[in-house]
Amino acid sequence: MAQMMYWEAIRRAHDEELAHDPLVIAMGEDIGVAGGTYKATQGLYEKYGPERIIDTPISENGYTGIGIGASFVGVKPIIEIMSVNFAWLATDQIVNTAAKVRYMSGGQLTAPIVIRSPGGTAHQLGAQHSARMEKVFMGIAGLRVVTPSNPRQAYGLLKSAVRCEDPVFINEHELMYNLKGEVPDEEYFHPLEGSEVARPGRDVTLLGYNISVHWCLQAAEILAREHGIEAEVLDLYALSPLDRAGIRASVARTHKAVVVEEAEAPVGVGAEVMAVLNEECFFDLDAPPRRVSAANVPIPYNHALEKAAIPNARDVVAAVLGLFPGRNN
Amino acid sequence: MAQMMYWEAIRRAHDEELAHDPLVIAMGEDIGVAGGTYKATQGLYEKYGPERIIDTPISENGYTGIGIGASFVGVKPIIEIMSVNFAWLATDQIVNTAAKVRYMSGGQLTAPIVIRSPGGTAHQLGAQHSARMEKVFMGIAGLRVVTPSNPRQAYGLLKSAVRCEDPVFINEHELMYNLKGEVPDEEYFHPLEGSEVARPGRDVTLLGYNISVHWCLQAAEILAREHGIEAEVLDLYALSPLDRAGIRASVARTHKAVVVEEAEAPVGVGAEVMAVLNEECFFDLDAPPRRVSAANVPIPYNHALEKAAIPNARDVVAAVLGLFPGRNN
Amino acid sequence: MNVMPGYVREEGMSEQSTSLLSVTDKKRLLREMLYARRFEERCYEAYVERKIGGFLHLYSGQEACAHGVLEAARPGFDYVITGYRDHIHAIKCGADPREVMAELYGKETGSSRGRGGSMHIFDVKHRFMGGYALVGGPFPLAAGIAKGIKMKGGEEISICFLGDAANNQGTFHESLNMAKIWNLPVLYVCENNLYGIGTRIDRSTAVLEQYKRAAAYDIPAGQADGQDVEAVYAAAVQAVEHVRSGNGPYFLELKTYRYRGHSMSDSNAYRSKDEEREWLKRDPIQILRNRLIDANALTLDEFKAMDREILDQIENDVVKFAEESPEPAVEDLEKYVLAENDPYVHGGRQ
Amino acid sequence: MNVMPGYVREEGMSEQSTSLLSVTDKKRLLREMLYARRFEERCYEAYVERKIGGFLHLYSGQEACAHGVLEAARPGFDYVITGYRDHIHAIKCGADPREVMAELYGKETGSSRGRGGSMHIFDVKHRFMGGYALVGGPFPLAAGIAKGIKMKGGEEISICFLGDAANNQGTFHESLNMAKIWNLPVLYVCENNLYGIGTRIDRSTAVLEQYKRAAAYDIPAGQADGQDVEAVYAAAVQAVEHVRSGNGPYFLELKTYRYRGHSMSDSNAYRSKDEEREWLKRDPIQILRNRLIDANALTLDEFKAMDREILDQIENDVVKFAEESPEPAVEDLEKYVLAENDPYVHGGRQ
Ligand SMILES: Cc1ncc(C[n+]2csc(CCOP(=O)(O)OP(=O)(O)O)c2C)c(N)n1
Ligand SMILES: Cc1ncc(C[n+]2csc(CCOP(=O)(O)OP(=O)(O)O)c2C)c(N)n1
Ligand SMILES: [Mg+2]
Ligand SMILES: [Mg+2]
Repeated sequence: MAQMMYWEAIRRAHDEELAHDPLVIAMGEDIGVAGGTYKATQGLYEKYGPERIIDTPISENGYTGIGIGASFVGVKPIIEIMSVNFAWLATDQIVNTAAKVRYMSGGQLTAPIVIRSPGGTAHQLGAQHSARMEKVFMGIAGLRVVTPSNPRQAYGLLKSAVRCEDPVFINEHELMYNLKGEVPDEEYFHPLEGSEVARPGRDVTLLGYNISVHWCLQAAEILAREHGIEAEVLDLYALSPLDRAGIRASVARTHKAVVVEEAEAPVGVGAEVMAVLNEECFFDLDAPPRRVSAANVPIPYNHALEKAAIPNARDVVAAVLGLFPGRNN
Repeated sequence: MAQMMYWEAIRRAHDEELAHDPLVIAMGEDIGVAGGTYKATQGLYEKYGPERIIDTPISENGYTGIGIGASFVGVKPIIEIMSVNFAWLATDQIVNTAAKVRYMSGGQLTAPIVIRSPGGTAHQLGAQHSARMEKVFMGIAGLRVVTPSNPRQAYGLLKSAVRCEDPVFINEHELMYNLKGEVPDEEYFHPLEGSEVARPGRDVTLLGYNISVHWCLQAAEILAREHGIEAEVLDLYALSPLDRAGIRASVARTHKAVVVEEAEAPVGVGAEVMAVLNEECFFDLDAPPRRVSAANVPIPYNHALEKAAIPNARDVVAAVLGLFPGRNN
Repeated sequence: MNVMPGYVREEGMSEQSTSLLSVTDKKRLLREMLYARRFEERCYEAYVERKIGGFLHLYSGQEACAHGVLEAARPGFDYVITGYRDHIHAIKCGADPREVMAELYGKETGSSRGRGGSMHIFDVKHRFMGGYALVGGPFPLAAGIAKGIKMKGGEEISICFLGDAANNQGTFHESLNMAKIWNLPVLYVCENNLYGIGTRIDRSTAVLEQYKRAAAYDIPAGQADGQDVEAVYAAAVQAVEHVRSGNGPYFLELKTYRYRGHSMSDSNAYRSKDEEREWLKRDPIQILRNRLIDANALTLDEFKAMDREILDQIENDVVKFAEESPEPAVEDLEKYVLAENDPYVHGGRQ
Repeated sequence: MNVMPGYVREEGMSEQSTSLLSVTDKKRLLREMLYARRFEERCYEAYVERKIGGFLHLYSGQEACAHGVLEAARPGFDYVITGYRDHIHAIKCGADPREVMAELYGKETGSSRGRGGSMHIFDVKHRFMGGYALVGGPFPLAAGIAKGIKMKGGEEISICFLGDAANNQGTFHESLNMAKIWNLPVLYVCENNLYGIGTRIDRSTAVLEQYKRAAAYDIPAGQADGQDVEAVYAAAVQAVEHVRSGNGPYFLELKTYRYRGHSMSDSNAYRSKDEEREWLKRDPIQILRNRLIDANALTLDEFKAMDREILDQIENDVVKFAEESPEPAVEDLEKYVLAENDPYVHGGRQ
């Protein structure tokens, strides 16, 4: 197994899928000649040419709609939206067309597009470049939403998303493109549904996704080392549909749950997971599940404020300790 | 107290606010000469003229942005988006500008706009005209979201929203414009925060908002009549910020909760309310809270399918009975 | 600003060509347009009888547009997409009128299996790629289909029909720009009926001649009398030829008028009876009928017989089919949300 | 398609007028532009030293645009709005450079109290209505401000500066159309620097001369050499006069070039050193300086002294202020999300 960076894994998935099917294309702002803001398409313009690696104008709703239209006739577009904050502009086509066309055509048409976009708070990018949208897309019937926490998932989820007949939104993260990890040498398709136990444990379940999986893992280390608490970390790489069975199975063992999200709390992933916990395993819980979320603010530029706005491993530890009143120290 | 229809109440609020402040304007598609799709601005074009009652082109992001820009210099725009499904097109300006400008300018600028839009499933309007967005706007820091369940609220919430310095999204409903109810004769400003007990009860709390308040009230009738269960109906007219204290107070008394929403469940109002219940009164609950939601589908055109997709009072009754195993009959 | 209630020939408008269509073709077109009119008017009745629900947008008055353009194209082969006023475009592409009517009735036999309704007719086997309810939504979709055609190397073109008011949506601007820079085989047809719901074009739009807006994207454009199917046809022949030959997008404006309200809930109060009367004088069916009669290619009796036959067919075949078809099963509510049994959902293992 | 690396006078471009500005004005403008250059280059250093975070977009090379246009307007009285490349527009409107620098340092004394950063400079007291990071976002905001001006009956105009690539966003189309039909006092200034990040204009845009796109909205437009502040000024005088006199919107294209990468993370690999060299020959500061020297209105020594004085001021006043200012208090994290104590939140009772 090779070590590779998150961006390299995404680039590899692009490359393999482009080579595999001449109807796979990539499109987005500065993905071609410039190689992509986060290098996800580096070198592919030279390899596959301008008809397949398409630099778009700054027209998010337009080019997303063009990708969707092309997908109606067999093209498999991988659409990059440079920052998820710009994806608001394309929600009309994503939500009103891609998510609904299969249903409203009675199954005749589908929009097998992939939309990749980094979301989340990076380094002081300010309010208009630091927000997240996974909770928005998760709430839309007809869309799949996945979000890789490591290079293996980044590679395998993109591969499966390209092949899948449904529109898939892939939520990446600015801060994770340089993350290193193992990726299988052989071709690998990651499931678009389910969850993964990133660390087994028996005392509490930490539910994370994308970057927050890492905070959960760090928190689990601290909890084990400093508090003797063995936390299980469940990686919810699929946000829609959510893995209700996986969540139930873990919490049925641990009886406690903390869900960790980078976004502000209202109607977020945390809220949905808490609702699922109530529906699936209320009587298994021996303490109220908690959510660790961002402050409910637009993200500030100042570095200290920015850090204060976003949760971290220590916040997760604190939330867990709140569930173990005896061990608060 | 006069009886008036929901649309008349909205129209009255427009009229009074337009008369009160020459910088109040209304804008939207067909709101002027044509009087508004749901008559919310009927007759106002004739009264206040084209500079203040503005028929816009079909340019949702553009005219919403124009309203926001005007609000920067003292104008108070009431922006109608004909159907909330079209509001996806304007989310860029609503989310990226209106919600964030106060924060990112360090408090120098604010966007005191009102956006009114009907959302929800009416009569067979199909997938692209039947969706809801309150859960989307609720998740955005910097926006207020309110949603009137009756003419009094429709009148008073719009009045307060116009005067308030924050951007306010008002979620109306196609099916409710002809609803009749009492509205105070004197001027009335409804609070933009809080909740109202629409029906007191001691056995279970039904949490609804907008149209689902009515399903809750019908369900409460049935429950009282047929099952001897006294349900309290809590009207969450303010969705953001949510009235955590009001929710806690009611459920602390009833120990049971069912939240009812017209939208599909994932990351919805129901999820958020369940999260709040877990955070505020987990140990008060003697049964898992439940959510009654739409099927997780784009809304079908066929009438029977459409009805099956959307919850109703009987679904609420069934959910409540699930919490009272003895009285299932 | 004065929007002419009657038709005025504008600079840039194509000359009508009488020689292009054979008499047989013209008679067939007359029948098709009459059929379209009768179909729409029957929908009106069914709506009043509450057999049809939702929003219903009728095409009466605009028949020459879809028919003239698609006559010049290859319906069933070329891809067609449009907005919510979509029944007739679908039928001209080859959709079975019975299935279209059944869709309006919300039946399982409908074009979209009763899930779509009037605004969402789809008939993908005839390459009618759908009616969409978001104004401006089809602009990029049509360009995308054209991108697909180009990649696959086919002879098809992509044709997008939308209204005048749709041109103020940002997607118009974005799509035309991309269609041009990527040289996509897409024909944009603007059916300029002077209104977007109740808002007259001069109150929403800075430049009234819609074909002029294409210049901002260096896209060649033309304009034709949308009430004269032969004029539309002549202009469309050039337009289609341009696009099919690989010259990139083309924009064709057709000046037309809808007789009925925007949708069934519209009172038409925003326009004058005079204006309506003026336009009725230029009825596309009458224009063609009279021309055929004047040329001794048709008698009034023949026309009336044609009409009776159409009415009969619509009533006893089309409507009957819709009435008698079954509703979708409520158990199927959750069908068609996502693909069924897609192996990649589970990592590619079948 | 061949985008000229050097500047070429285009049809429609305003003639440069030498008589409009006094020598005193020109010398002040030279100082302001030099100040702008030094300010931006000092930001560059501070970024490399990690004193400034986030995205940083510098204005070097484009100074004549903001200065020429705003010299013709009334900074501090007219409303100005722009994108993320906003420091210099803010300063020319009257913002204190110390506060702008403090903003970049994320300090409580910054223009936006450290909450905004480089892309979100605001100075509302000087009617600088902000820098926005969503490309195309300011188009409608500027029209909206103009709507407010019009309603209040003031003499102000609204000025929107954006780049060439922004013109492909749907908001451009929507906003210009509405600005025209509502006759709003808004001046759109397009700083055409030939690139949107790494994408050259001919790869994203069907019509290269941006001023021509205004015709689609019947908006009068002009074009000027964006490297020559006097040419910009002359064109802007006409543009501002048009707008301020109640004639509605105007569109002014300025041909310019940015010397640095799009932002600090950009390698500039997509363009040639030759092209960059060609443009450096037309440096706006050098052009004006040489013209003043040629006219014996300035000596090279005076210019050098001016430069030293500016460098000193930036270092010992501006940067010092930023360095020494306090950070925002972390307890204030949730300030400025919503209005404080708004009585209507509770139904109007204070
Ligand atoms: C995005 C969006 N905005 C608004 C509407 C409401 N609406 C439906 S049709 C229409 C007018 C469209 O006029 P035009 O494009 O001229 O087409 P016509 O109906 O005249 O054929 C409007 C405003 C919509 N369906 N979608
Ligand atoms: C809506 C949106 N899409 C994309 C981006 C990313 N982006 C930032 S600047 C830029 C290029 C803008 O170019 P131009 O308008 O010419 O201005 P310039 O930077 O050249 O001054 C892009 C694509 C963004 N910030 N917002
Ligand atoms: Mg129209
Ligand atoms: Mg540029």
